[in-house]
Amino acid sequence: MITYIFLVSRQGKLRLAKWFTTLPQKAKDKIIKDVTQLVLARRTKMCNVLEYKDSKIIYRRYASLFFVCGVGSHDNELVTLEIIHRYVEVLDRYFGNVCELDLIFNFQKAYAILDELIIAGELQESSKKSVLRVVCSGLCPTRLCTHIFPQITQADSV
Amino acid sequence: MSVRGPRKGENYELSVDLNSEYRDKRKDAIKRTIASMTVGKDVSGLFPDVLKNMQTDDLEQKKLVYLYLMNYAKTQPELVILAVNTFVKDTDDPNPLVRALAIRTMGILRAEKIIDYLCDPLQKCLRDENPYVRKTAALCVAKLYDLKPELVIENGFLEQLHEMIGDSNPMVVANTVAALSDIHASATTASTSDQDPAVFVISAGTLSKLLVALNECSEWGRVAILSALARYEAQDDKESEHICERVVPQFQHANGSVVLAAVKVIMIHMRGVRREELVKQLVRKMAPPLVTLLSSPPEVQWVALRNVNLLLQKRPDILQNEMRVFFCKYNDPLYVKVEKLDIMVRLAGENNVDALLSELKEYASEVDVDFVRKSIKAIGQTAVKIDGAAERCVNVLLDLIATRVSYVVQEAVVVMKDIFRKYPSTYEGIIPTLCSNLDELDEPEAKASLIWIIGEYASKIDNADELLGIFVDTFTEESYPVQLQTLTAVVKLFLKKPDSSQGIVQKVLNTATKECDSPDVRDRAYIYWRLLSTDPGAAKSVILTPRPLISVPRTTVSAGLLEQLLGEIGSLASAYHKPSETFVGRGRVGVDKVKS
Amino acid sequence: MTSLIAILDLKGKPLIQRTYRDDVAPSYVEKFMPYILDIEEEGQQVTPCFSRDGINYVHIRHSNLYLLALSKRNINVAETVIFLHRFVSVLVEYFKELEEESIRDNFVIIYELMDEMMDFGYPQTTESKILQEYITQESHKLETMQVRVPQSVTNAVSWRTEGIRYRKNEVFLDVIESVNLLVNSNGNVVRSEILGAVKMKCYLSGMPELRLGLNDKVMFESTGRTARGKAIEMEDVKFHQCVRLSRFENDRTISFIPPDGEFELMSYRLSTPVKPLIWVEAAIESHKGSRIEYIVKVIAQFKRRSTASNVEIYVPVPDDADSPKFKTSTGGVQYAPDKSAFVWKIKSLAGGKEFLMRAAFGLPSVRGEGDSMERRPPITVKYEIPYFTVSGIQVRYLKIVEKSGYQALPWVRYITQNGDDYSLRTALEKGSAPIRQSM
Amino acid sequence: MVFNNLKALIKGIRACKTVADERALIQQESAAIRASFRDEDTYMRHHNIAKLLYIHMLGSPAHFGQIECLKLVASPRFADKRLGYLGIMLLLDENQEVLTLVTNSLKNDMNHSNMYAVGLALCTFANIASEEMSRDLANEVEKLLGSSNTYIRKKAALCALRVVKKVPELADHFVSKAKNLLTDRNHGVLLSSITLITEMCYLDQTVLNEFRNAVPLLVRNLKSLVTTGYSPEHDVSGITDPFLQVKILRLLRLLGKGDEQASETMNDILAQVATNTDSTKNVGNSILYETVLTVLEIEADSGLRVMAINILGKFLSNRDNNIRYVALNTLNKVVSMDTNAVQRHRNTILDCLRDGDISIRRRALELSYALINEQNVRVLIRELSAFLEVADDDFKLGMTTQICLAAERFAPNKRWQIDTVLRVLKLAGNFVREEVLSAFIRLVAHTPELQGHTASRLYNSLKADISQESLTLAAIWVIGEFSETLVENGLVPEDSTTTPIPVTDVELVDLVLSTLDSPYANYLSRQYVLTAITKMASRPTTSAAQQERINDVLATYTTSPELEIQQRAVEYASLFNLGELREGVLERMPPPELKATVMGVVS
Repeated sequence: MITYIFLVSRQGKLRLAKWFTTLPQKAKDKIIKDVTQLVLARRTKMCNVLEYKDSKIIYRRYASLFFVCGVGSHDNELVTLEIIHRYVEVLDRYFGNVCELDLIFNFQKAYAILDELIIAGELQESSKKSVLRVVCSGLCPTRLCTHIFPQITQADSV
Repeated sequence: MSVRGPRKGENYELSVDLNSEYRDKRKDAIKRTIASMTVGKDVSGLFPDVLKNMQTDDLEQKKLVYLYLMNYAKTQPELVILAVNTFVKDTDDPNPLVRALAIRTMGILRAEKIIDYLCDPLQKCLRDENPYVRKTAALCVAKLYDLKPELVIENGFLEQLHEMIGDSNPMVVANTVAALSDIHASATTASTSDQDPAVFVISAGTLSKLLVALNECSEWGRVAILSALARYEAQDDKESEHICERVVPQFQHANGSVVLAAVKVIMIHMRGVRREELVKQLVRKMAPPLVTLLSSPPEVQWVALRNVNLLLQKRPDILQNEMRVFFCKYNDPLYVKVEKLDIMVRLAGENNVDALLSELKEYASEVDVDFVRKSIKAIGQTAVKIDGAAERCVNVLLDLIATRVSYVVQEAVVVMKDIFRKYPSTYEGIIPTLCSNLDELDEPEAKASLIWIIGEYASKIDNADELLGIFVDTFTEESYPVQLQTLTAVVKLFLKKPDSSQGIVQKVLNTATKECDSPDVRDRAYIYWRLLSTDPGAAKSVILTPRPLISVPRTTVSAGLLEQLLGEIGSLASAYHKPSETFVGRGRVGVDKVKS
Repeated sequence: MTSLIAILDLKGKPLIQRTYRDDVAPSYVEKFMPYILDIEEEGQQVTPCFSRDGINYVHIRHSNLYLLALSKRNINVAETVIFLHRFVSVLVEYFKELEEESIRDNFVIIYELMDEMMDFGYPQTTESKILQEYITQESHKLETMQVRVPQSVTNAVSWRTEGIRYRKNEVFLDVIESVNLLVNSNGNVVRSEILGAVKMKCYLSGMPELRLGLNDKVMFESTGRTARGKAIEMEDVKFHQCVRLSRFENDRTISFIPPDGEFELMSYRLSTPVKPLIWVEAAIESHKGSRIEYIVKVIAQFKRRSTASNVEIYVPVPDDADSPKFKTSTGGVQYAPDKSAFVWKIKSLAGGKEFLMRAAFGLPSVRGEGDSMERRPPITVKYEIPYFTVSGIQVRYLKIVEKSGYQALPWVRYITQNGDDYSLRTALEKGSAPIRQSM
Repeated sequence: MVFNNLKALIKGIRACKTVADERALIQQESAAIRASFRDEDTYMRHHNIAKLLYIHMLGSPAHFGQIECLKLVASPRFADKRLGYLGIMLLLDENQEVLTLVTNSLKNDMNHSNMYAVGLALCTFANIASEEMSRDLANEVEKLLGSSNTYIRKKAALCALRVVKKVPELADHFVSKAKNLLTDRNHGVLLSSITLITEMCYLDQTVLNEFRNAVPLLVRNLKSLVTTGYSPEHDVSGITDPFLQVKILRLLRLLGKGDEQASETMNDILAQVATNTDSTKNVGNSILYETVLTVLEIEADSGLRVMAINILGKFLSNRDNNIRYVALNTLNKVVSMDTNAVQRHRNTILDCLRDGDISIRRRALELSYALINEQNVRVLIRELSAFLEVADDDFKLGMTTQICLAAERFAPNKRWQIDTVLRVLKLAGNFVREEVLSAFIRLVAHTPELQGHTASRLYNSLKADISQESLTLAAIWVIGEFSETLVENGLVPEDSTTTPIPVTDVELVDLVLSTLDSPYANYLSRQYVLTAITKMASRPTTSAAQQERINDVLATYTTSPELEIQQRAVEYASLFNLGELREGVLERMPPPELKATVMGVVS
């Protein structure tokens, strides 16, 4: 399973952090600090896997941001890269050519989107369309203003 | 959000601009090139384009091109040669700034090709009418030596440097001394024999020139000269005294490295001073500037504290009455606080121990775990050091144990074991309190300490066999220090109460010899076993023999090393408290390097 | 013998670096941060210098930057560390603030300075006034403006250029004493010291010879003269490099050719016990999970004819305190969450007076992680008392001789202020000293 | 300055020029937020929590917002509820007491009429539920597992996963429902329920056995994914739902392991996936990789197995570093079943030891340990020792351990084994485990014919270098134990043709004592030295003068504050008074019991 996922800028600034495992804040801070240091020092041609303590770090850079995932030592590194990419695709579709600033100013939305993709460290939905549909009806700002609750839309399709 | 590679042709654009017909555009392009270089991009490919801009009367542009050359000369040795002409020409420029810049830069290009062209201009610059050029040229000789020592020898540059010690300008003298010392050090490292290569031997004549220049030159020059003075071997005690007297005023210098360099010279040459009166005076004068160093930025303070620590190991009297200045400030960085603790204990005496204890108690209630532990350790050392204060220390420790904070309790137990070894039968009353914390202990040192206490006072602890039994049961899972103490404690218990502990002693000896991995623990167990089985009476006389009281050692390094480090005050070695062989080179040290 | 100097950001990324000797590869700079993380991980202190793999890493911190020097040899680390600090002060004088941004904006001039301040690993000129004479921020072209080496770079008098002219020749002397003090929670003064400094602003023509006379006890004793009034015993006197040290060593004469403009002529230290000029005590009552209350008293323990100005008393409060309520008859109180304290400011506090204030804060019901041991920072105080020196130091004369024979007037000011560590520890909760209620 | 909303705050923070300014601004804003909380203004609460969560991400404490998040969750506005749950997930975890107050809100919202509200509650539960909460809400989760709404079903499945992880015995609640979900047509539901089933199978053997009969169903599911053509909803670069494929493959692995029949059932589909999946892109490779892992673990037929190993071979020569990494990682598992298949790639693997990427290096190293056998032990250990000299410090502890373990297992002879360990001690003596050192001493004690040789080599090595801790300890112990042999026979030369070089008791004592004064001396080495010199003093080859010298050294340590040092010094010094008895007590130690070296954790 994915134990945590965080987004960090090239300057080492944290943009989002989600933990699927229970750790004291100090331990979380340390992991983010250490892993950021390791990831930022990697050169472009190196592989996207890093070993840190007893876990594996899968990361990928998109423009100025690094998407970093901590996974167990028996997890599939390659499919984790696809999960990261899937998240980026949804963000991109939602924000329309997403950039770092979008994620800074709308970090709650970035969390909400992540919550529709991954729960308890596991992927819950493989359809981009389903995620986007939920995210748009649940997050649409105009609806926030006009309705107390978004309209119930039956998300079943397949 | 897609992965975008670096813009293609960035270097190409630069290359176009570097060749622009407009001078401003070219200069701007050089700046951009340097900016790229600064952020770590590879712009070595622009070498020929940048080089074209070297011939200019814009000094800033010239500096930028030189800067570029310094960075990439090594990767483009073939092209560097194209720059030689301009360099040589620049060493003839009417402006001394340009002459110095050229000779300074040439010296660090480190390209074989250019070195041969360096000697002539260097020759000239060493004799330049302008001292700024001369002082730059002096260091350039050391640079050349680093590259190709034989060229320095062949061209007689060494002799020339020796002459320049008598230069009328103190800055030139200082750089000359620095250059000679640098060459001397390189030659010493390179030489295969143990003999001093005698590159920079300081004669009595040189000495007096140095002493004159010392008072006139800049702060950094003083450091260089003082370092050279430290190497001088005085002829007799008169000369030692003379040097000390001439150097002592440097204590008043505002630059801390001048002060420490002066301290070094004094510590070395004081060895030759026979007048007790003068020695006392020197030591007395040393204290105030050392204390003042504690008002420096924390990093400087730390270096000073490390050196003060060494000085106190040799001469505890230097700062006798100054303990309070070492009290920790709330905002001191931890590395400073830790050093101060050690020094405070060194300075502790009957007269100031109350103030010290009250401070240590305060520190022991702070947040940082490491500092708290070290403070408790310091309380223990104070107790061992000052008999009259032991009881007050023990009371403070009892207060701390009552907090029941795990690491505080454990450290206090460790410390109590030392107090018992200094005052064997004084504090037995608190043993039950200590034993009641047995379950809380999870650190090897704390466990080992409590086990030792139980073994030592076995005859007074009714359930000693029960308590020790816990550790015998888990023997193989414990760390070696705990195993060792368990072993000894059980044997002691057996010698004191043979009837009730036959079984437990057999068990521990069996486990230690059969199941224990460590050869050291096994050896210990066999020694006990053999003793007990051949002659129990002898065993008693060996194992229960009265131990001398422990004492806190005055030095933390061997006597020989201490002398060596005192001769290197201000250096990395004296900051680390380790001989330079341990951190210079590959860190492999042969036994012949050990100073005892 | 520094091989390389680099400036790094807090993440360990090099912003600019300069190699002075070839024996250490620049790539070692990138190892600095990982090593620091390793050391922290091992639970050890990161000291200003450490050695790894045959390379010595010497560093200082300046706000959110690291300044790092690397070497392979057993260098004079005192010199290196002080040089790094000097490098910082030069950069600060050039750019006002030394931050990542100012480094990126000024890399050309920083390279120039690095080239001029150190050669082959040996410190050279580090006086920013001198450097500013020939390394300027405007670009210069040789043909239009001849930049020359200021003679002072290599002169015996390296701190002053010849040919300075002023229409009015004046000297201003400021004698500033800073008091450092540590008071224990039981109200005892644990440590105190006075750090004095004589600062000068010199606007004098030519190459003047100056001589400064103080009521220095040692000098009076050595010359056999008796002082009119009190003489003081300075413990450690430090001088600007312009002062002739051997002369001072011989007969305690302070003689010098001053640099032009502003500089610190000398500093001294006295560790004679000082009565706290401004005394503060606080009674603290804390109800965990709901509120915390303070009663603070300040007493001006100096003569009635003096007045302290800009008194600021910083009383620490828990990081997560909220809804401050203050009550005081004098001055103003503010909550300063960025310092985890409240500040009681009194514009002017006359000698002999005393005042009380009360403060109350709410505390959240939920406690933060790792709050089991509470930090107890001390109360700190800032103040200035003009026309007064604690030590009693006095300028007896300042003689100015220049060959052109002009007359110059010296002006003298005295001031006493808090040092950078004027702190009073607070007691553990209940044990704090009771305060007489008078509000 | 107080900022009205999140956007203003973020702008304010971004405008800060220095870290210090930023910190001050954040602390002031935090204080303002704390004060504002006291006002109980529901409208401001939303803004305050949003700001606080941002501040929290920047590393500042936010515990005082926990209760406020609970209040938001209770709000009738959906936006408040959503932010409240986000706050709860970010600020709370299962170890905090405040969490118990959340249970009721979760229960209410799980029964909410709005599916998004239910979704929020489920998401929160699945991410942070504690053991207690899992027990309290297991029934709700079970109920929702049967919801008609796929959005709720898939989330409920992952809530069930959380419950099972926290309280394994509650798995019974979900087994039958989960089985039904396997026929669900929604990919999200399938994905989540397979995850749940995998976890339950992993936790409980009986559940696993029960799910073996689901293999055909899973195979069908996988087959339909592989064979359906382009399906836009689930397509990733031409492959249909790789995420689900990987999940199914993983569950199949668990079910096929140790079960011939189940393995037989999945044989064909695995072969089909292995042959037909496009290996030009990462997506395809992620599936191939998972397939290989499954094939290697189940009772696959040999043809399939060869196919899997061939895929790994291709992976190893791939230019993509990720694929190479994965190959090195997986080949480690193959070594034990088919050494030759891996040995074929030996040179490629050894080349990877010098790769610029530490991840690749680390995997290659692990793999090269596994490659060592009787035939190649000399060559490989030579390679590894050469690498040990240049390796990062991080690697050294693992390397010294593995080299010595391999030497113990595969040594052609004792002499080679001793020399190998000696070389390790010299090259990286500061990175050696206690167990390795003990094993070496054990080896020496049981090899009487080489004790002279070993002692001589250690004597010379220590003389040349006292900086390597384990070398020092080994040398001190061996010289202490065998000083007689050295003095009587001299130093055994490296090559057997030359004559031994004489060595005196003085030289031995000199060497051992010099380690006491060395800057590398520590508590442990001092312990070793005291015992060693005491042993030496009792041997007939040590002169009276040297015995006296040793006695003096012992005396100086009798006041040592180091506990064990003082104890030893005092005991050993008094042994000197015992005459002949002393010699008996200190005679050669019996060799330790022979056993294989066992390591705690090997890394």
